[in-house]
Amino acid sequence: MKYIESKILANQRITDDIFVLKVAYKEDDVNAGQFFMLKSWDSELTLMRPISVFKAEEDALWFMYRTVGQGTRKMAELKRGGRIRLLGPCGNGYPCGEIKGRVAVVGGGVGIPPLCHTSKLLHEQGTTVDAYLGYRDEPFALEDFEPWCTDIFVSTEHGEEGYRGFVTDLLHPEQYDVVITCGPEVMMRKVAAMCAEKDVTCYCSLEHRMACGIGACLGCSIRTKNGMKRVCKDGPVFQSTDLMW
Amino acid sequence: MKYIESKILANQRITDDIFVLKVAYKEDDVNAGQFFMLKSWDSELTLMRPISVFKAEEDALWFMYRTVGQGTRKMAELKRGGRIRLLGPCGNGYPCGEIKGRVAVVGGGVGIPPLCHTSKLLHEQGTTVDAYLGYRDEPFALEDFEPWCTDIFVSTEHGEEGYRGFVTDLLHPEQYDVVITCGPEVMMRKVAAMCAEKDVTCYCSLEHRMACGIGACLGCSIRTKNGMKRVCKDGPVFQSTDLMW
Amino acid sequence: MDKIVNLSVEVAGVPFKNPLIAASGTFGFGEEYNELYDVGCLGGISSKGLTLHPKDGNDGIRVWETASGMMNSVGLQNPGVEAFVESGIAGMRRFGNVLIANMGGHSMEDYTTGASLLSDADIDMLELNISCPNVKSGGMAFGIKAEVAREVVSEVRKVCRKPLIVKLSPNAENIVEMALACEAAGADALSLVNTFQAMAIDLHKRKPVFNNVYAGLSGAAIKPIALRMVHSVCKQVHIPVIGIGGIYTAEDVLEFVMAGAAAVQIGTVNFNNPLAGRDILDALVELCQREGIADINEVRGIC
Amino acid sequence: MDKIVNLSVEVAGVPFKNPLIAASGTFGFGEEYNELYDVGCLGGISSKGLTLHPKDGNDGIRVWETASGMMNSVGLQNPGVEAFVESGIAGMRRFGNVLIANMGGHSMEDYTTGASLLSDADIDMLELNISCPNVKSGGMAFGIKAEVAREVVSEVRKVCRKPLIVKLSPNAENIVEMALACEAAGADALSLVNTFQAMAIDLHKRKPVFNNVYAGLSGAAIKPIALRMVHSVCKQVHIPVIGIGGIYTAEDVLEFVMAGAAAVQIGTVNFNNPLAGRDILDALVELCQREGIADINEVRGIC
Ligand SMILES: Cc1cc2nc3c(=O)[nH]c(=O)nc-3n(C[C@H](O)[C@H](O)[C@H](O)COP(=O)(O)OP(=O)(O)OC[C@H]3O[C@@H](n4cnc5c(N)ncnc54)[C@H](O)[C@@H]3O)c2cc1C
Ligand SMILES: Cc1cc2nc3c(=O)[nH]c(=O)nc-3n(C[C@H](O)[C@H](O)[C@H](O)COP(=O)(O)OP(=O)(O)OC[C@H]3O[C@@H](n4cnc5c(N)ncnc54)[C@H](O)[C@@H]3O)c2cc1C
Ligand SMILES: Cc1cc2nc3c(=O)[nH]c(=O)nc-3n(C[C@H](O)[C@H](O)[C@H](O)COP(=O)(O)O)c2cc1C
Ligand SMILES: Cc1cc2nc3c(=O)[nH]c(=O)nc-3n(C[C@H](O)[C@H](O)[C@H](O)COP(=O)(O)O)c2cc1C
Ligand code: FES
Ligand code: FES
Repeated sequence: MKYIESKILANQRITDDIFVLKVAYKEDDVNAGQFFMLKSWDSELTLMRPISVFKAEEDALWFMYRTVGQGTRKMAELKRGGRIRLLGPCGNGYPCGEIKGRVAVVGGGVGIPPLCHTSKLLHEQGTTVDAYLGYRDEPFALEDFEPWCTDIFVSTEHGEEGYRGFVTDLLHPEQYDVVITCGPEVMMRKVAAMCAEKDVTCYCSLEHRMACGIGACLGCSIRTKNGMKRVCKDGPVFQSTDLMW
Repeated sequence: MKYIESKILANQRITDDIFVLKVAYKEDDVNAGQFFMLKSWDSELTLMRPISVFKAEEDALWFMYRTVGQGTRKMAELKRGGRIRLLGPCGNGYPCGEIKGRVAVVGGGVGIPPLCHTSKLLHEQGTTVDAYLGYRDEPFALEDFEPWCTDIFVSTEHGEEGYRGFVTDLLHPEQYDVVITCGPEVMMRKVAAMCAEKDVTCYCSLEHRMACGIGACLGCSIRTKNGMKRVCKDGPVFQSTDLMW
Repeated sequence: MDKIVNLSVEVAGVPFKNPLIAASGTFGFGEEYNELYDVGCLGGISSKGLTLHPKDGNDGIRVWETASGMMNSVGLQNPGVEAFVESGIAGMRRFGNVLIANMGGHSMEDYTTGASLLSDADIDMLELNISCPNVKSGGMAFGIKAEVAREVVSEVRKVCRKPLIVKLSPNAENIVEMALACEAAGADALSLVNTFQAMAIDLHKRKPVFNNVYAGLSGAAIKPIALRMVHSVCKQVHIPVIGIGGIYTAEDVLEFVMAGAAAVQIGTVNFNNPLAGRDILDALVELCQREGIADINEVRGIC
Repeated sequence: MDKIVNLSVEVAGVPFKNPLIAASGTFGFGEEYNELYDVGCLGGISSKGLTLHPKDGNDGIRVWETASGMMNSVGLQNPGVEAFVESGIAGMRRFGNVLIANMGGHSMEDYTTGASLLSDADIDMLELNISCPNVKSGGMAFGIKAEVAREVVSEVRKVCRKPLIVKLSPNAENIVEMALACEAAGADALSLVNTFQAMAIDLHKRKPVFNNVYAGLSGAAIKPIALRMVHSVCKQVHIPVIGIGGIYTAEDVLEFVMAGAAAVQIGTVNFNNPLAGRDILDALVELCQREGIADINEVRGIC
């Protein structure tokens, strides 16, 4: 884990409120599901913002984020050539090495981007990956999943594209050995319940407000069946059966 | 007086820490010695910053500022095409209309820029103006004074250009009907004392920390021989004989 | 079509067309800001803090910027109650909104004489500042200990024939006890908070920035503490509370109302945005529409 | 050549190589930040707040950003004194700087038993937190009224065989009285301030952000108030004071020292810049050189 200042290679709006940020990065490997704490300000904002790795290349990292508040709006103003600070890679990530057989990745909203990097790593280790991607309206990042996924199922809330409704309607966990999910809590709970019913291993990537991002402040602790866990350090990925939803 | 958002036409560094900012401005006339409250942030900084008018054209205003702290450093980052907010014109300014005969403008540091607009207005009403400009090291804005001044005397602290020492050494108040001064307090006191000795009318433009800039908060009040006065509204220009230095 | 939102509120029997009041000391007597927009659009204006006798205020630096806030040590510079009655009120009246006279004092006599004079004048409400931390003697003391405050409020109550707002200091030993004491002593409403006693040092000069060493902190920085104080006071008293402290946005206004405030005052934000009063008001209407609030009184105290 | 600057200070007989201490609760037991830089460069580290028995802390949202600050409601999640003694201390020891065990409590017995256990352990100083505002019962109460604090400090003093720092809450009714009471009760040093009790509301959910409604405010926002409190306490007590509250820069450090602080703690800034400890230290050396300060002890209390 390092704290570095890095150069912005690109920062583009891809839908109404979704942006893709590409930064120079020559450090060690990034695991599936890991994230970075980002900041593009000095102390105007107090805290850094956790954003998952969307894609990792040899010399660059990609993030995909939705502008929801002050921090992400400031990030949206960044220009190519500018600088940003990164702390990471943070968190445990998905245990790709242990995952065998067929995998479904199930994402919703800005839970989708981290599943792209995950799909790639799984694909590279020879795992078959299907993607189930649920969007509010306009899909994004679909082409980024294509190289790594066998099938891609898309849903939008009002049927703008793909299935109209929730992406969980399309999922049949029994077709998979492992299901990996990231997105709104209600979605992940639903996925976890479906997996539990069919006795399929399910990993969830949680979101929680964070201060330090590295396990020092206990600002992101949650209660699990194995005691209190820090989402930033012990997570963000947890096996669904450990969670106490 | 208005509070408006305006377009930045230019923002250039002219010496190590002096910048010139040009903004679009189509409002009423600006008096000599008036200033604007500027801000190029939302609420990251609480207060707007008072900056004097350096030059006023039909469609544009010019400011010249030194980067000394957070606010001016943020201003220095502004780019052509960006936006800035302006409140003004603020303050009383020099009573040019009442000024007759020969005038000396005596400026030091960033007290120099407002004297440029003042010299122009005086020149345009037919007054003869000499400029006495004291710099720390590198002179700036000299060419801007040239059209309006008969003689320009320059000093730098270490003799990099012009006279070596203080600009007050060059001034002979008795040669003028009115002396107008703006700059560091020690300089203005010296000028005022020299004028008092020779019974020459002297106007000083004061600096004081400001909050509202329009006379409402009494954050900039000073004690004068005529009672408490607000630098932002009753000043910034005061006749030296009113001051209680 | 945009739904109509009712923003009108009542404080101690006085109707306000909306809950936004310009805070004392940040808005003069309204005149200067009225050059920028019609300040009559605000629910009310609390005058620059008056004292019985005219005051010059403090020497030296009076305002200083801090992280998301500012400090001030104006020291109650004002023309005195009499001059205000004679020549200040008329100007404020013409705005057509609620006219609140804010008054501080150095002694019990100052307070009672001033309140009595103002009671005869054409003001709508009296806001008693028992909290200004800038005046070396007096001032501060009244707002720290509940027993002392109870005494001054009781005395003022006797002579005051206008709705009486008591403005509390966050430096009070116990803000809830203070509020209860003022309520018991006859306050018709409370306003809180005034500025927090704070300090700034000029590193290079190696000395305090302010001649008085300490000065009052205001602005967004203090909002979370102010909100807590307003919330805890609202849970205990039965008179209306005017929320003050770092209110910069329509969201802030609504949060204070949800915490229980009957109305709010905006101070420091006027310096950040001289059109703040008007802008926050416009934003408040939109915010209520977005949040499905037809009447701001609906959400008062729901937190 | 750059002049050598002496930054070493002493607090209650304990030598610190520099006045920078990581603040309790923001730095864990040092381990995580040590992955980013050698935290042994700091003068000392104050451990995550311990309690006699392990604690899970609070449910719900625990951290929330505010203007130039943040609020927290961690609720003293910690492994308990015993686990700390058995497996926490060794890790902290290896950094080679001053090891401060921070301890809170819910009852007199918790405090005395904990202090006694820690006195037998390999720690350099005990920091008694009588101020954590996050635990519903106890916690808060000890830090508000001077008489209550005097009692708990006296009892702890009897069993504590390490230099005893008492950490004060800014929510104390009277910070100077509180400081004097703790000094009289036997504290070897004071540290202040802890977080300010504050509130945040989630407008859309129409309810408080934190399950406990109130939470603690820290960060740059509170610095001016913290500086005032440190200054006023330093003027009155004769024991060393560790300044805390919104210290983000070397300039801030020097201001607190000028206000009288023997050392300082940095908390929230670690989240803004995970290398803050190292960066502020480097900047402090440069700042002292620029300001012509050969020994930081020269400027202590000059304001
Ligand atoms: C491990 C992890 C990975 C994430 N990955 C992504 C991603 O790849 N793309 C993306 O768009 N978003 C992601 N998020 C959510 C993202 O961190 C928040 O949207 C962002 O912090 C909001 O900041 P803001 O300043 O714009 O919003 P504000 O609401 O102004 O933020 C205020 C505070 O709340 C925190 N916050 C707000 N929303 C959230 C949230 N949902 N989760 C955690 N903290 C929050 C912020 O960090 C900040 O401290 C991730 C969150 C976590 C915990
Ligand atoms: C009427 C008037 C006209 C001015 N005209 C010019 C000009 O034309 N060019 C120029 O370079 N400077 C001018 N100044 C000074 C300029 O306002 C300050 O340098 C600037 O506000 C510093 O802001 P900062 O954020 O960079 O510094 P900081 O030190 O970070 O400022 C912190 C606070 O101090 C205030 N402040 C700091 N220095 C001064 C100062 N010398 N006078 C008043 N307030 C100060 C700021 O407004 C702010 O509130 C003028 C000042 C006044 C009062
Ligand atoms: C420059 C200034 C002057 C003030 N003068 C007074 C005053 O005269 N009387 C008073 O009761 N409060 C005074 N206050 C306090 C404000 O009315 C308000 O209570 C405080 O600033 C907190 O609100 P804010 O954070 O919105 O500014 C003053 C505040 C400032 C910033
Ligand atoms: C997340 C967090 C957890 C904290 N936990 C503790 C604690 O366990 N014990 C304690 O004495 N203070 C605790 N504090 C208070 C800090 O040590 C410090 O006193 C306070 O944050 C003010 O300093 P700052 O503004 O530099 O953060 C905590 C603060 C934060 C932000
Ligand atoms: S954010 Fe600090 S421990 Fe997770
Ligand atoms: S700055 Fe407010 S009165 Fe001058």
